[in-house]
Amino acid sequence: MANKSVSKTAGTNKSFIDKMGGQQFIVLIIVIVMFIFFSAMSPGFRKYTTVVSILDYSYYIALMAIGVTFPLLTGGVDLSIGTGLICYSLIGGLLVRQHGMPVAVGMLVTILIGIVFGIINGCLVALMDLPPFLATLCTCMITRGFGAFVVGGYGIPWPAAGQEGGWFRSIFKIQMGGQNIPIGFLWIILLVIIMSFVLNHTKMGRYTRAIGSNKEATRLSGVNVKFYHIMAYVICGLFAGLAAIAYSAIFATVQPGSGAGFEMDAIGGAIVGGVSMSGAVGNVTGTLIGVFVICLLKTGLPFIGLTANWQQIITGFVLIIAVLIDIFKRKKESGQ
Amino acid sequence: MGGRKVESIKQNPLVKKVGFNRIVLCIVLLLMYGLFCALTGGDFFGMRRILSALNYAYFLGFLSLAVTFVIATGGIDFSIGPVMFCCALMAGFCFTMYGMPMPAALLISLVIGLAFGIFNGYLVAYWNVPSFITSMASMNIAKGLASVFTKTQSVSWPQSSQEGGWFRNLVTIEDIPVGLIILIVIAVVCAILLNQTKMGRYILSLGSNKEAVRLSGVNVKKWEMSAYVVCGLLVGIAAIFFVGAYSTVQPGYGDQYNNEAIAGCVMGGTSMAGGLASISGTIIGVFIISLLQEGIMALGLDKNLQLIITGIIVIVAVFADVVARRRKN
Amino acid sequence: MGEVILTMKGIDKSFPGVHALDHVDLEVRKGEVHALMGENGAGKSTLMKVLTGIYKKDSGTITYEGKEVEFHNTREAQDAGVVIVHQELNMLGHLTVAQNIFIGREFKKGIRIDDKKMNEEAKKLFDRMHIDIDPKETMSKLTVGKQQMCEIAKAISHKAKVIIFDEPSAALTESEIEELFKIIRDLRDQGLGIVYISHRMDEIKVITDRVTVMRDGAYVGTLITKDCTKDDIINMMVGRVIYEDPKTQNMTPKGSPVVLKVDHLNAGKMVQDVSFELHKGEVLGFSGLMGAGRTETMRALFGADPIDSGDIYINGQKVTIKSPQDAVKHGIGYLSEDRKRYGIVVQKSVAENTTMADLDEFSNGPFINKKKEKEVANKYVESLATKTPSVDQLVVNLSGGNQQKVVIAKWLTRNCDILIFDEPTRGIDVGAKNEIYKLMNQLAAEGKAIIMVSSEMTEILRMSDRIVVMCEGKKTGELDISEATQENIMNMATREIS
Amino acid sequence: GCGGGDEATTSDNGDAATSEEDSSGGGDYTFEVVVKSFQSTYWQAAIQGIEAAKEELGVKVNTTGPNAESDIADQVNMLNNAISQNPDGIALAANDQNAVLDSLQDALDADIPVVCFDTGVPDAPEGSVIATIATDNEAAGAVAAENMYNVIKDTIANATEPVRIGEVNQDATSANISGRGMGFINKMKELIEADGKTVAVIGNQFYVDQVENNGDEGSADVIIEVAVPAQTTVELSATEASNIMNKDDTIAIFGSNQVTAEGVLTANQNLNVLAATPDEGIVGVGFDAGATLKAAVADGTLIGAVTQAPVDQGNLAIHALYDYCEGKEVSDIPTDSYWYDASNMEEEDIAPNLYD
Ligand SMILES: Nc1ncnc2c1ncn2[C@@H]1O[C@H](COP(=O)(O)OP(=O)(O)OP(=O)(O)O)[C@@H](O)[C@H]1O
Ligand SMILES: Nc1ncnc2c1ncn2[C@@H]1O[C@H](COP(=O)(O)OP(=O)(O)OP(=O)(O)O)[C@@H](O)[C@H]1O
Ligand SMILES: [Mg+2]
Ligand SMILES: [Mg+2]
Repeated sequence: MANKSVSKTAGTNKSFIDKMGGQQFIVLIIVIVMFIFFSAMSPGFRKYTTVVSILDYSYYIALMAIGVTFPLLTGGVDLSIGTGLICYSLIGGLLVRQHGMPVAVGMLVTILIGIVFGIINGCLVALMDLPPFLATLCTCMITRGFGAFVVGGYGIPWPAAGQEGGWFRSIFKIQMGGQNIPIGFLWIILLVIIMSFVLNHTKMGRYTRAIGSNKEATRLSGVNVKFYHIMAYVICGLFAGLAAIAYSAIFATVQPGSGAGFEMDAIGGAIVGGVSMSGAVGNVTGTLIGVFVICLLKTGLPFIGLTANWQQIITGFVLIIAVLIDIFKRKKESGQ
Repeated sequence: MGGRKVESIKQNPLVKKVGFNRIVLCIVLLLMYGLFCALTGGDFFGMRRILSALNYAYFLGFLSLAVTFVIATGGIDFSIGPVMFCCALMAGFCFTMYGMPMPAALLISLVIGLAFGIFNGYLVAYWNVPSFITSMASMNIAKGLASVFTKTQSVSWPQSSQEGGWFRNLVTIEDIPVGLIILIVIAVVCAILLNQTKMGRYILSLGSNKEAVRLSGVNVKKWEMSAYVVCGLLVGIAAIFFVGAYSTVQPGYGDQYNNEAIAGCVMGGTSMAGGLASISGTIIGVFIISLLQEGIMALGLDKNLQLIITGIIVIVAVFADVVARRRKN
Repeated sequence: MGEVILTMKGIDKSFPGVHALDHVDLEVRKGEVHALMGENGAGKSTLMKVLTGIYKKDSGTITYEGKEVEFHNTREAQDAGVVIVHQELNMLGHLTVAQNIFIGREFKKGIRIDDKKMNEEAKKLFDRMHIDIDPKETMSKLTVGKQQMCEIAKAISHKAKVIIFDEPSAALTESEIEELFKIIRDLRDQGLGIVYISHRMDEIKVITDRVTVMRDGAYVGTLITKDCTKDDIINMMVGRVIYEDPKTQNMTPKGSPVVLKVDHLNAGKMVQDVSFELHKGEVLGFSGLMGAGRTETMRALFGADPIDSGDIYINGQKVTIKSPQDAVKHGIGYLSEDRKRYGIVVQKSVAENTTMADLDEFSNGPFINKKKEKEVANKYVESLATKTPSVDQLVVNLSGGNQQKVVIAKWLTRNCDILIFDEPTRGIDVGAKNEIYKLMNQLAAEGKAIIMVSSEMTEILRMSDRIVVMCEGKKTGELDISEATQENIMNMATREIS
Repeated sequence: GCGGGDEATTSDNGDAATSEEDSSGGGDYTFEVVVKSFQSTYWQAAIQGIEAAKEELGVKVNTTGPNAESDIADQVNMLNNAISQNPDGIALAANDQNAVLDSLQDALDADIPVVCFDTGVPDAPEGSVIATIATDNEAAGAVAAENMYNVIKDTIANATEPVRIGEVNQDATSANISGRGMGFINKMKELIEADGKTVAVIGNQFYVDQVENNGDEGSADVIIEVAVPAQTTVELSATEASNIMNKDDTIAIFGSNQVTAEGVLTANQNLNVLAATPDEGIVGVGFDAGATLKAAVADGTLIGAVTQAPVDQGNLAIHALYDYCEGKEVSDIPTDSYWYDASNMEEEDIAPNLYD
């Protein structure tokens, strides 16, 4: 995919900042419209608890999406985050459940394995020159198999709230006066701010974009392209590890063999939020907004009385429409 | 003009024709078979195992062929698995619930596949929606549509002895692998389509540089869409062979086959960047995957190992290709 | 000229099927501008890529500042003071100008990149070069010429001792070239060694001190520029003298019919109210500065970009052209200026590219007649003297000039009546240029109508029967060749700007 | 016997071949077990039972299963593979009743006896399945309904506005789940109607269509809402549960297997609505066990749950195969399901079936 982006020489007469800001804005409006629509349609949706539910289920997707923004910006992709998430969580959970390790150690291991697979992906792509789609498709299969293999195929429940070690669930949600406070959302916002900074004001971010814009030119400029290319995947792996913890904290049991398809939600969110599949264009704030479109569809549609199956159909169409709006907008712009 | 010394690359004509990569894959395939025979103490030897492995190879083969066309244009299709299930579910439901005759059901499967192909192709080619998004959308739509249509029921196609069960003869008659013959015939048709016809030439060329082909006065939209249409039709065929071998499909699934189908295709030398595709490679790749799946099971090993090993083999195969190309340059 | 700073001796390099460099020598001194000349595919770029560590040499030695060196990547070369401005633009379209210039060596404030300081430094650099570019502008929004200037600014900003310019002028306007020469002289006076690659003979005489000529990957010789003539150099490059004078009179047969009439064409802001006529057997030159909108006009005419208003008549018939397909159907062929992006399909063979526009002619029903395809491809490889091991070679492996020939072959195969050549000889050496000129003349004589867009004045004067001049999207003049001079064309080309 | 076979699950094929020859002499049998998957701990418990039987009888057992219960094709492959090992018998928990029919015919042709456990295969070729050892799922669902009704009976009787009872079923395809789901619905409907109220069942079409004399949603006193997630995943089950539990008129909810019951608990982590009585919140009932569920029952979050007897089932399946090989008569065995709550979890006949 990356080679499609090379040599975007003169001729594109619009600023990419405009374009990106533009799409973010459109998507933000879509989120708001959807929210108003669902609220109008369903009394259940208007409740505080619903908002908390949507947030709850959005954490792991949001974390994956923030991470995968980096490979996307290099013009690559990481398809292994979904099955990876389950794999990391299974292994971390296994240590806690079967080997009696403290939850903190389990969490650390979860993140570390995420980073290890990030390094593997990065090496496959940057050192061995495999197409990112393909390399991560393979690690997708490998993590899916590996996680299930290590735990012997059994589902792993992380400690429940109230149990020994259950404290980690309150990283994402604390109770105060009988109400749940979704503090996980604050973490997400914090991470988005940090990653925005990394992307826009550090070498790491600069080179990530540069690689997506023109890898060869970046290399010829004397940048250690391999290192930074690997790092994009490492960040993605790190965030997949964090997502694994969010997932374990929100849901009771982690089932091996699941997780395929999570990456679609995350990547779809990023793209809807304005990240370009051909690299260099996009931002983590956009990604976050895009993720909310996906999550609203996933958690919002059931509230207006649609069965799960209609949800899927509608999700499909909304995805296309979100992208089409952007395409038509751009067409109109360039037509002038 | 000066007489530049132009050395042509010396290569065995056979190797050149078939491709080094594919020869290696064939050897891998044979070695794997030998290895499994040895490890299982000869139990693996014989038709029964091969037939069983072939069951898996049929539908996967058609899926892989299907996605080869899309990948050749530089696109990607993650909806093949779910669409295959959607075809099988809706067509099967027409047969079991609405009492349609079997030929009509088979036709419906193809038509649904085709419809998704047209849908994907139209969005990608005419409206410039990234193929990743289109396929993600049609994956959701296929799952949802099938669930709504069948009321989330799984659908079982008739057994050989039941009415309409004759369609299983497409897969095997007694111990004759009819499906293999059909797969090979269709693969040959695909190969001709890709290498000998205008359509194939344009598909591969636009996969490599779409703008240049457009400026040559070619209707690139039509040809790009045609790749997705062929893909859809092949997915419809895959659905028939899936139920021919495994009878039952369940709504809401199918994505588990995407990766294996794409893996088979890429293992055989089709480039994810587009412009480069090999049908024979795809078929060999699919055989490797299905043999692996059968072999792992025969050894009594974990199914998960198959995923891991497939992943590693694809990485090695593609890396070998990368190295070979690097050495050339 | 000072002491020797860089010596390359017996450099050898092979690609599969091509012996690109055959024991080539090169010596660069401090304070000189050293021209590297040779036909397309002679190996100039390859030699420079070997020097800067992009390719690994097979054998030979490189001595730099008295020590034998081997750079493994551009970073090492840069750090040692050897910098290259590449033939193909190497820019990051999504980043700003300043970010491009300082990529890989950003100023930092803690872990933060100091974008402010980078912008200031870039501004200083541009001021020194007397060019007006906003460092905060996104790179892809600049014209090709300005992008090229940024590349040069980037090279200068390194503390370089040797700078290599690989065809820097190909994308620059006359005035920009003037600026460039000033900069180069400045650098030379500071004692830098400069390698200058170009196909433009005039420039060589103006700017360089010595010339090294290569032919077919081999070293031919080195000359002192002021002691030799243009012909000497060309002779060394191609082994024979070829030089032709400008056309002096319109060669179009009297009363030949109008095949193409463009009436008040508007397309976007770069094509405003353009009208012209094209006769059978005529070569119509389109002159103007870069960004004058010539390419846009041709793309609109060809259906590659949408037309806002205006009419197109072919052989007196009004036609609608909405896509390149329509244009090709009406017998128009378009040779784009950016062959990498719009001309060739790099992953396909020479033969496959040759028949791309006319595949129907080579098919029986849906099937392609590959034998016929190869025959025709071979015919054009011969008649255009394309350097390729065989017609099965992938186009990606050909040198720039030879790629251009493949694109020409594509349109010749299609046998179009109206041919648009947009910068047909950009980056093509004299020998090959001559072949292409001959071909164009021959085609015109056969009764084809040709539009030739070119930024090279000599080319316009030599080839055109009539000349249309454009400036800022508008047609500013039309001249018969008999009345055309460099001066009055430049006048029209800058009419609105000044 | 082959002694303490710790490694039974990985017994290699060389041994299998020899034991086959021995088997004519009696005693040393090899059995293949194909389970639905290993995803939920339910199967861990079943395998415990199998292991116990294996040690007790001194037979060899190979256990396999696909990655997920939805991988029907994989399971068919595994079953075919098991048949081609030519074991003395096969114990099967089929993911799909129809997909395995051809394979069962093959087993019959190869004279390999098959025992179905956990799930029956009603249309199996005559003679291929020698015994079915499974829970009566309709009855199990009914048990859940009865126990739930005891708690919510008064609320329903006193309600002026319609009230809602939720049911989350993992799918509409497997006989177990649909049996349980319908068992619950039918029993609940029967109980409510016996008390003179009207019932409407809404939601998933498959379940709604099976209800006889379904009431009208607009006028019914009690609405039973059936939700089925698009896929059998934890997060989608939780979403469906959340949706029902978020409605103001919901008084009770039933998750009909481990995954969906955990979905109910996940939703509750956020909503905090589960309670012991309808006055305080929503009454939750689960199915199966597992650490999470057990904890929830123990602390009263769920008023209780129904558990099957996976350990017994696994054990009995192997015993049935053994008996058959020894020439004894075998027949179908319906295994029990038990209602458990905080008060009886420690009891002797319940505790062993409450796997983690
Ligand atoms: N990566 C490569 N692989 C194979 N052949 C190559 C490669 N790069 C260059 N060549 C060949 O080496 C020869 C020298 O090419 P090079 O680009 O150095 O020519 P050049 O003198 O710069 O020509 P031009 O004036 O057209 O830029 C050509 O025949 C070209 O086809
Ligand atoms: N004012 C402008 N704003 C943005 N882009 C411009 C502007 N002027 C020119 N360009 C771009 O610069 C490139 C050169 O312009 P164009 O091709 O129209 O000029 P031309 O007369 O054909 O010159 P040449 O063929 O020598 O490049 C084009 O791709 C055009 O889109
Ligand atoms: Mg060159
Ligand atoms: Mg131009």
